[in-house]
Amino acid sequence: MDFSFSEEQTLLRNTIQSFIQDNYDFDKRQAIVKSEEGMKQENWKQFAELGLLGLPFSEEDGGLNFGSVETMIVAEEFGKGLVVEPYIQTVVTCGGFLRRANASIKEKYIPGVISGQDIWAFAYAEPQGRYNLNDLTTTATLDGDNYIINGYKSVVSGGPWANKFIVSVRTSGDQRDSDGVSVLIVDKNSEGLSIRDYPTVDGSRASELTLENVTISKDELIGEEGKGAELIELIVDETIAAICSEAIGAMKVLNDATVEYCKTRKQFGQPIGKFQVLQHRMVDMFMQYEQSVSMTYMVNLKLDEEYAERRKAASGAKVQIAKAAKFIGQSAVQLHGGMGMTDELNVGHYFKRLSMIENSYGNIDHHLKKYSSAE
Amino acid sequence: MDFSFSEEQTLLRNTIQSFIQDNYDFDKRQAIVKSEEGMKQENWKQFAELGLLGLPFSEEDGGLNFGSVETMIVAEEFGKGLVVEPYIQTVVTCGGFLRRANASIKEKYIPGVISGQDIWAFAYAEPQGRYNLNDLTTTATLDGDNYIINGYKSVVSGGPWANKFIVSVRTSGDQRDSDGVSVLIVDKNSEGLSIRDYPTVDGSRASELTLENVTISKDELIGEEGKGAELIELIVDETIAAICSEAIGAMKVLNDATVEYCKTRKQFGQPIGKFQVLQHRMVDMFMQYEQSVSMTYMVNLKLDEEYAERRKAASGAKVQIAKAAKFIGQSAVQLHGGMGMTDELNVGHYFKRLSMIENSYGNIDHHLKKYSSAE
Amino acid sequence: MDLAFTKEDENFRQEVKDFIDKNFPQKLKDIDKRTDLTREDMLSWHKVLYKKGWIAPQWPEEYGGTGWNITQRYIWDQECANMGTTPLIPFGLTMLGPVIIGFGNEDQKDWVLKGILSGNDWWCQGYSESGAGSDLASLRTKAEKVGDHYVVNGHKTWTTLAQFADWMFCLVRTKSDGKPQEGISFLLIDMKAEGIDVKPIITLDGGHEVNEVFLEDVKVPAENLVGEENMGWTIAKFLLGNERTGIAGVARSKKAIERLKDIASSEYMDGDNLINDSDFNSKIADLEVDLTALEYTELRTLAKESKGEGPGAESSILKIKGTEIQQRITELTMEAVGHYSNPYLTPAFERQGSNYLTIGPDYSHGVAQNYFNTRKTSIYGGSNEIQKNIIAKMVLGL
Amino acid sequence: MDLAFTKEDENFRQEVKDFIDKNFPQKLKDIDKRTDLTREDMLSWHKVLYKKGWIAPQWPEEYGGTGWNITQRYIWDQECANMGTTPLIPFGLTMLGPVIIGFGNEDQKDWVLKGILSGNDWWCQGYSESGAGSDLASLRTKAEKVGDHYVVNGHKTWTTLAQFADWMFCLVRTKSDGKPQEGISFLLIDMKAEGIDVKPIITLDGGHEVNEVFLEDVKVPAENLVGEENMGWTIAKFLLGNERTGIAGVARSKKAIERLKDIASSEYMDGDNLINDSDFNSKIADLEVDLTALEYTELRTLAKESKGEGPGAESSILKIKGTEIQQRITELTMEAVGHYSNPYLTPAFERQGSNYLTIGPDYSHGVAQNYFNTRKTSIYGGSNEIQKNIIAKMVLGL
Repeated sequence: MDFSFSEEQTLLRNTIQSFIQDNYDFDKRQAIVKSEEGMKQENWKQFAELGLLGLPFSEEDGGLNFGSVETMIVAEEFGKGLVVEPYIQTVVTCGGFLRRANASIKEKYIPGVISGQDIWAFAYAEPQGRYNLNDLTTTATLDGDNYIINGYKSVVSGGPWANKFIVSVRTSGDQRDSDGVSVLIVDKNSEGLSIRDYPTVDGSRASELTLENVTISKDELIGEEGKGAELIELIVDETIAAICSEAIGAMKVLNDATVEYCKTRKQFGQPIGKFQVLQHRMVDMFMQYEQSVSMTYMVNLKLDEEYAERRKAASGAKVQIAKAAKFIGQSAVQLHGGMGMTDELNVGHYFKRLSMIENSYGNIDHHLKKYSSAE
Repeated sequence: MDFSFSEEQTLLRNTIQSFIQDNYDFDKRQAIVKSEEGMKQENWKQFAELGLLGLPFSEEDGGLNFGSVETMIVAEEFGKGLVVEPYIQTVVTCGGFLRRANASIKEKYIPGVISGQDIWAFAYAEPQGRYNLNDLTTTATLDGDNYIINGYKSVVSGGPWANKFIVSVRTSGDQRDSDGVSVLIVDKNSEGLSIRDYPTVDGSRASELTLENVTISKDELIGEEGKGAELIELIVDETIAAICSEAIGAMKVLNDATVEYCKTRKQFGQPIGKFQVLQHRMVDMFMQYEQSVSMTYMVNLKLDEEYAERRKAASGAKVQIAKAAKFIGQSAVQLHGGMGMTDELNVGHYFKRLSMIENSYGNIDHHLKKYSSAE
Repeated sequence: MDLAFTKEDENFRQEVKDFIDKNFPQKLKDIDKRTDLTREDMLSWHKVLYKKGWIAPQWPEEYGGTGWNITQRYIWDQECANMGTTPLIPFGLTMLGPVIIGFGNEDQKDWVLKGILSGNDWWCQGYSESGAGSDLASLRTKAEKVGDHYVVNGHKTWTTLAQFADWMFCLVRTKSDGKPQEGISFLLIDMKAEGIDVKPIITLDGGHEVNEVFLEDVKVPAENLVGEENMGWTIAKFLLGNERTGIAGVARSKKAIERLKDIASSEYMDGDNLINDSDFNSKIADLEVDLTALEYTELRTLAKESKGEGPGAESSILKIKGTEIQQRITELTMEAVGHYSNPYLTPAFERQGSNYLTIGPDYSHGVAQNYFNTRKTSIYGGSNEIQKNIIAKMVLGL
Repeated sequence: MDLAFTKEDENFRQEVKDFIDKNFPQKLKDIDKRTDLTREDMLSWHKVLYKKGWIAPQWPEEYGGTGWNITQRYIWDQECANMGTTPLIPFGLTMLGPVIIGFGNEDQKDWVLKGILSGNDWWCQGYSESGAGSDLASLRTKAEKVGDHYVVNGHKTWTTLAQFADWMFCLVRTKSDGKPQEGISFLLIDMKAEGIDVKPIITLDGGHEVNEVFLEDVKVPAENLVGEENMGWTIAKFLLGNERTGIAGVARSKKAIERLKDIASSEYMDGDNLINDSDFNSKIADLEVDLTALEYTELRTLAKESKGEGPGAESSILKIKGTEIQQRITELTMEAVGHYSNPYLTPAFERQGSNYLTIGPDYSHGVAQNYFNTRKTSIYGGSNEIQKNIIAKMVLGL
């Protein structure tokens, strides 16, 4: 067992920190969020230049062949800057699918990810499905060499920026069967695909996708037809690990800001940080953060374990992070008083991002149930 | 709406308070608990003399015809004194059955309750049944003019002191059907009834009852055969109301003792009650108490409402009281520090009683479920 | 002790229901709740109630109150919440009114109360300053007596709905030596006076509810002083006590839980409705129990009050529990709508040409914003930590 | 970063398992856990480990430690908990040992450490006084230097297992002017010395674990002073830091959760096993997640320590979270057994002629007492409130 970072990893962290410092202070971030596009293409180019977009891909595929610890470092530092560019969506989630696809798909698509040419989004959620990844009414039927897709996908994170989608569909079986789930690549310009974009409360963007007889070649299938459920669950767990990493970055900023604020803000003739009740609240925030860091390390180190162990790691981490996100977010606002309620201060924006992380890819109840059923 | 007590009710409260003051300070209470018998017959006689044992019975039956508010007052004050004599078991619970029985049972048994001659206990729980009142494997079958009872009843509160038992049995139906539940009176000396007595952690006594071909006359049936479930639920709700009343009495003592202790106990050069964290903890205890008082008033005033309203009142009150009992009990011990852990101080004994109240007649989860199913 | 409603109570309830049913402005029913209401919209229901004489149930009858007993007031609140009437603006009715009745002179009683009752005067509250959040006594906005005027200079913040206000009741410092509490006065300031500048503060949910108010050499006639000079602290505390009672919001929280249940009955989880999930259900039940307890705690407080006791520091309980419950409702509602808490759908977005109302189910719109916005309730009106300090000191004697 | 166990680690785990399996005293396996253990019972496993050289994994190798790395220590703790070995008495091994290694002279290192390792000397801790709970510095037990002796007078309380102890390490006041922290010394006192009187304190669960120790003119040789006179405060703080690390009890809490799950699998609710109830299950899962997080927090702390950093104030987290989890386990276990948490079944009760073991299921015996007893963990060893003060000051700089 070893909890230390290699020199290479520390270098990677420093690189991201410099990027944030130079390009992502709070004012710059807000300008990006409020811009027409909602992200900054220049940043995406810089990610490509820094090699970040190739992080998890094998050297054979043109990537750096880094593991989950490196992804954790990137996501954690992005979390500190509240970065909105869809790194996790494109590289971790969709990249996770692509690097496990067959040779021709890899060859066709991975270079575009690494170069920064393509942005990807994962369309999995459906209105009736909640957090059940297999609850799908979107169907694909094979017609000669093509799949014909019909259905509706909701709240596709990063959708407005994506030119490629990975879509989970049902190719057979009943609405919630794990058998019969398949994974397809759909181009943004496909006929029959209509997309409605909108901003999200945490400063990002998302889309609703309607698919009406969208026709794609059967070569765009990732994995085996009908056997996509396992793959999806694995990649969602990898995504959860990355989101948890992002969350601990955001929590760290909120905790530090709160302690700092309480040391300077005076009421009743002394810094409010001298009031014992607020001190203990900040200690509780600190403990929640430390426990979250522990679970985040753990899940990132256990992604390759056998199913039950990975399941418990991912669901356990998501539960801890969600609880901490709520507690730290709410407490930071409360301790900042009126200032914490304003749009002007960064605190509320970290709180909003953490609030969305709380429920993303399954809320506390969902993951407690998954945790206990994974024996 | 009116939340004030009548003069008569205030007089009743004063009477009980005098009794506690004279006969039930903590040392006297501990002497009773540690005595061979575990209760004091003399106190029981005094209850009879004060008319308390006849409180809820109609004047026709020789009682005072008082309502639930008077019972609440008695139970609350008994709670302040941690009274162990089985008043609720005999008068509220078993008395509740008796006063709803037919004329001949009333005539036969109520005078013995009012005079203090008989002590009663309600044997309803079974090892597999948990808090489901209808989950019964104890059976009674009619054989001519007699019921023959076979089964096992667990943790019968006040059992060692009782000479009469009211027993819930199954006369037909499946193990958890509400149809087929009946209520029978069983004398302590019945052949085939074996009783094993033991102390309980809160200073009371209880018994295990084994019934092997216990034969009683069918005249000992309360209500209609097979239709006992509704009656039992009603009387358990009345019992819950009384136990909640007892609990708010105990909570009041704990809260007052804690505030008092924190005002006098010094650490780091000042009374520990000056530490803001402990102040807010005591404020939380106070709020839990006030919320509990509110729910206790409410349930006692709603016992005669239609089913759904009574159900929500009783289950809601039990949930609030259980939460408050846990929080106040644990906090009182914590704030008393090492002293709170000792057998010598009264605090631990109130904590223990409140801990048992938490789960008696159903714990929080049980009553949350009952609450939401009562639409 | 008795919870029963009398025949008269039931008649009263019917009268209230009928009245609301017939008179609640149609336009308010139609207005999309997600759109910001105009000043006139906000006042339309007020004016109906004024005409009926039901605008100030909490005031003594002689000043325009209704003369209702606590049961009637309870019924009124219940039915208003049940029928979803728009909340009234509290600054005049709940806050300033009782202050003027208790501390104002005859002249003030005349014009101020009339203006509040009729809805002609919209009041806002000039309490908080950026250097003085929960620590009101450290305020620095200064009023200097010059002839028959006060000249006010300073800066107020978190001033709710100041953008609509005609008048502001304002705490100002009239003496700078001695204990900080001793040099405070209570002034009524015309918002149209020269030197007043109102700047919006946008809150984290994107809404414009609160403002900064800058005062530069604002001339305020001396007769606009309420009570004596330097007795403002007493008035301020009296006012805060009143503010807390209303804040419990029991009836509206009940309604919000009903809405939450409706949502949970529409949402799906693993093929069943969310409302049938035991974990979710237990959380709702737990919340309902807490709210019921608060309801009876409030009734007990009102009953005491109606006998001339209080509102003492016990009303701080109502503030703490009331806001905690409101916050938990918004939290659970956000949880209930799942993925559809994410979209940030605003009228501005619609103006860009997209019909946002068709994204996600109707009930999901604005739930996240509402959750974010409701975090304020444990901060404003004396933070919940301050309320606990008050209980510790005033009730527990610590 | 890496969580993998090496081949050597796995070999070590097997060795540990085999050793425990073969050498854990049969008598301890047979002893009914609900019976008070005798002094000899408590020491029997200690003596086996001493013989093997595995008694003090946390000590440096030169003083009798095992030289294990943190992974091996983790494996050792895990397997001891898995196989249900009796906990070792911590006063010598965990508390005093490191103090003597860090502050003792050569002579003390010799006799004290030997006595601890062999189990010949049973130590108890003379810290708390009735006037000084969490506020250690205010202690009043006095030691006066008279020739080559100290004469000690005073009163210690909450002294765990003093009834079995041969020796007590004791904080005494050797100077009464100046700051209270400055006049404290650390003495080793022979419990057989004249003037020592041990009186039991019965706790609310009915058990006898803690005691009062009265000291009247107790003569203590001057060579039993550890470190310098008046530097006891430094030593005391060092010791408390060590005490906190062990207190997390992760491996044993894991075992206790396994037991809780077994109970929930045996208990019934509405015809199904309690373990299948979603609400109950979620509570267990929640607890397991919290414990897993604590496990990794402890590992991170140990990893830091092994690099010579800490144990800093971070170890207070281990104490707070560890005890909270222990308390919640006992709470849920009591909840799981339902009605059968009520019986108060003790050996004394059995001696009265009733076979208490036949009342309720085996696993229900003592669960309520255990719940009551475990409340102590958030009070002793520096209350959890004090731990939070330490973190606020030392880590957050507040």
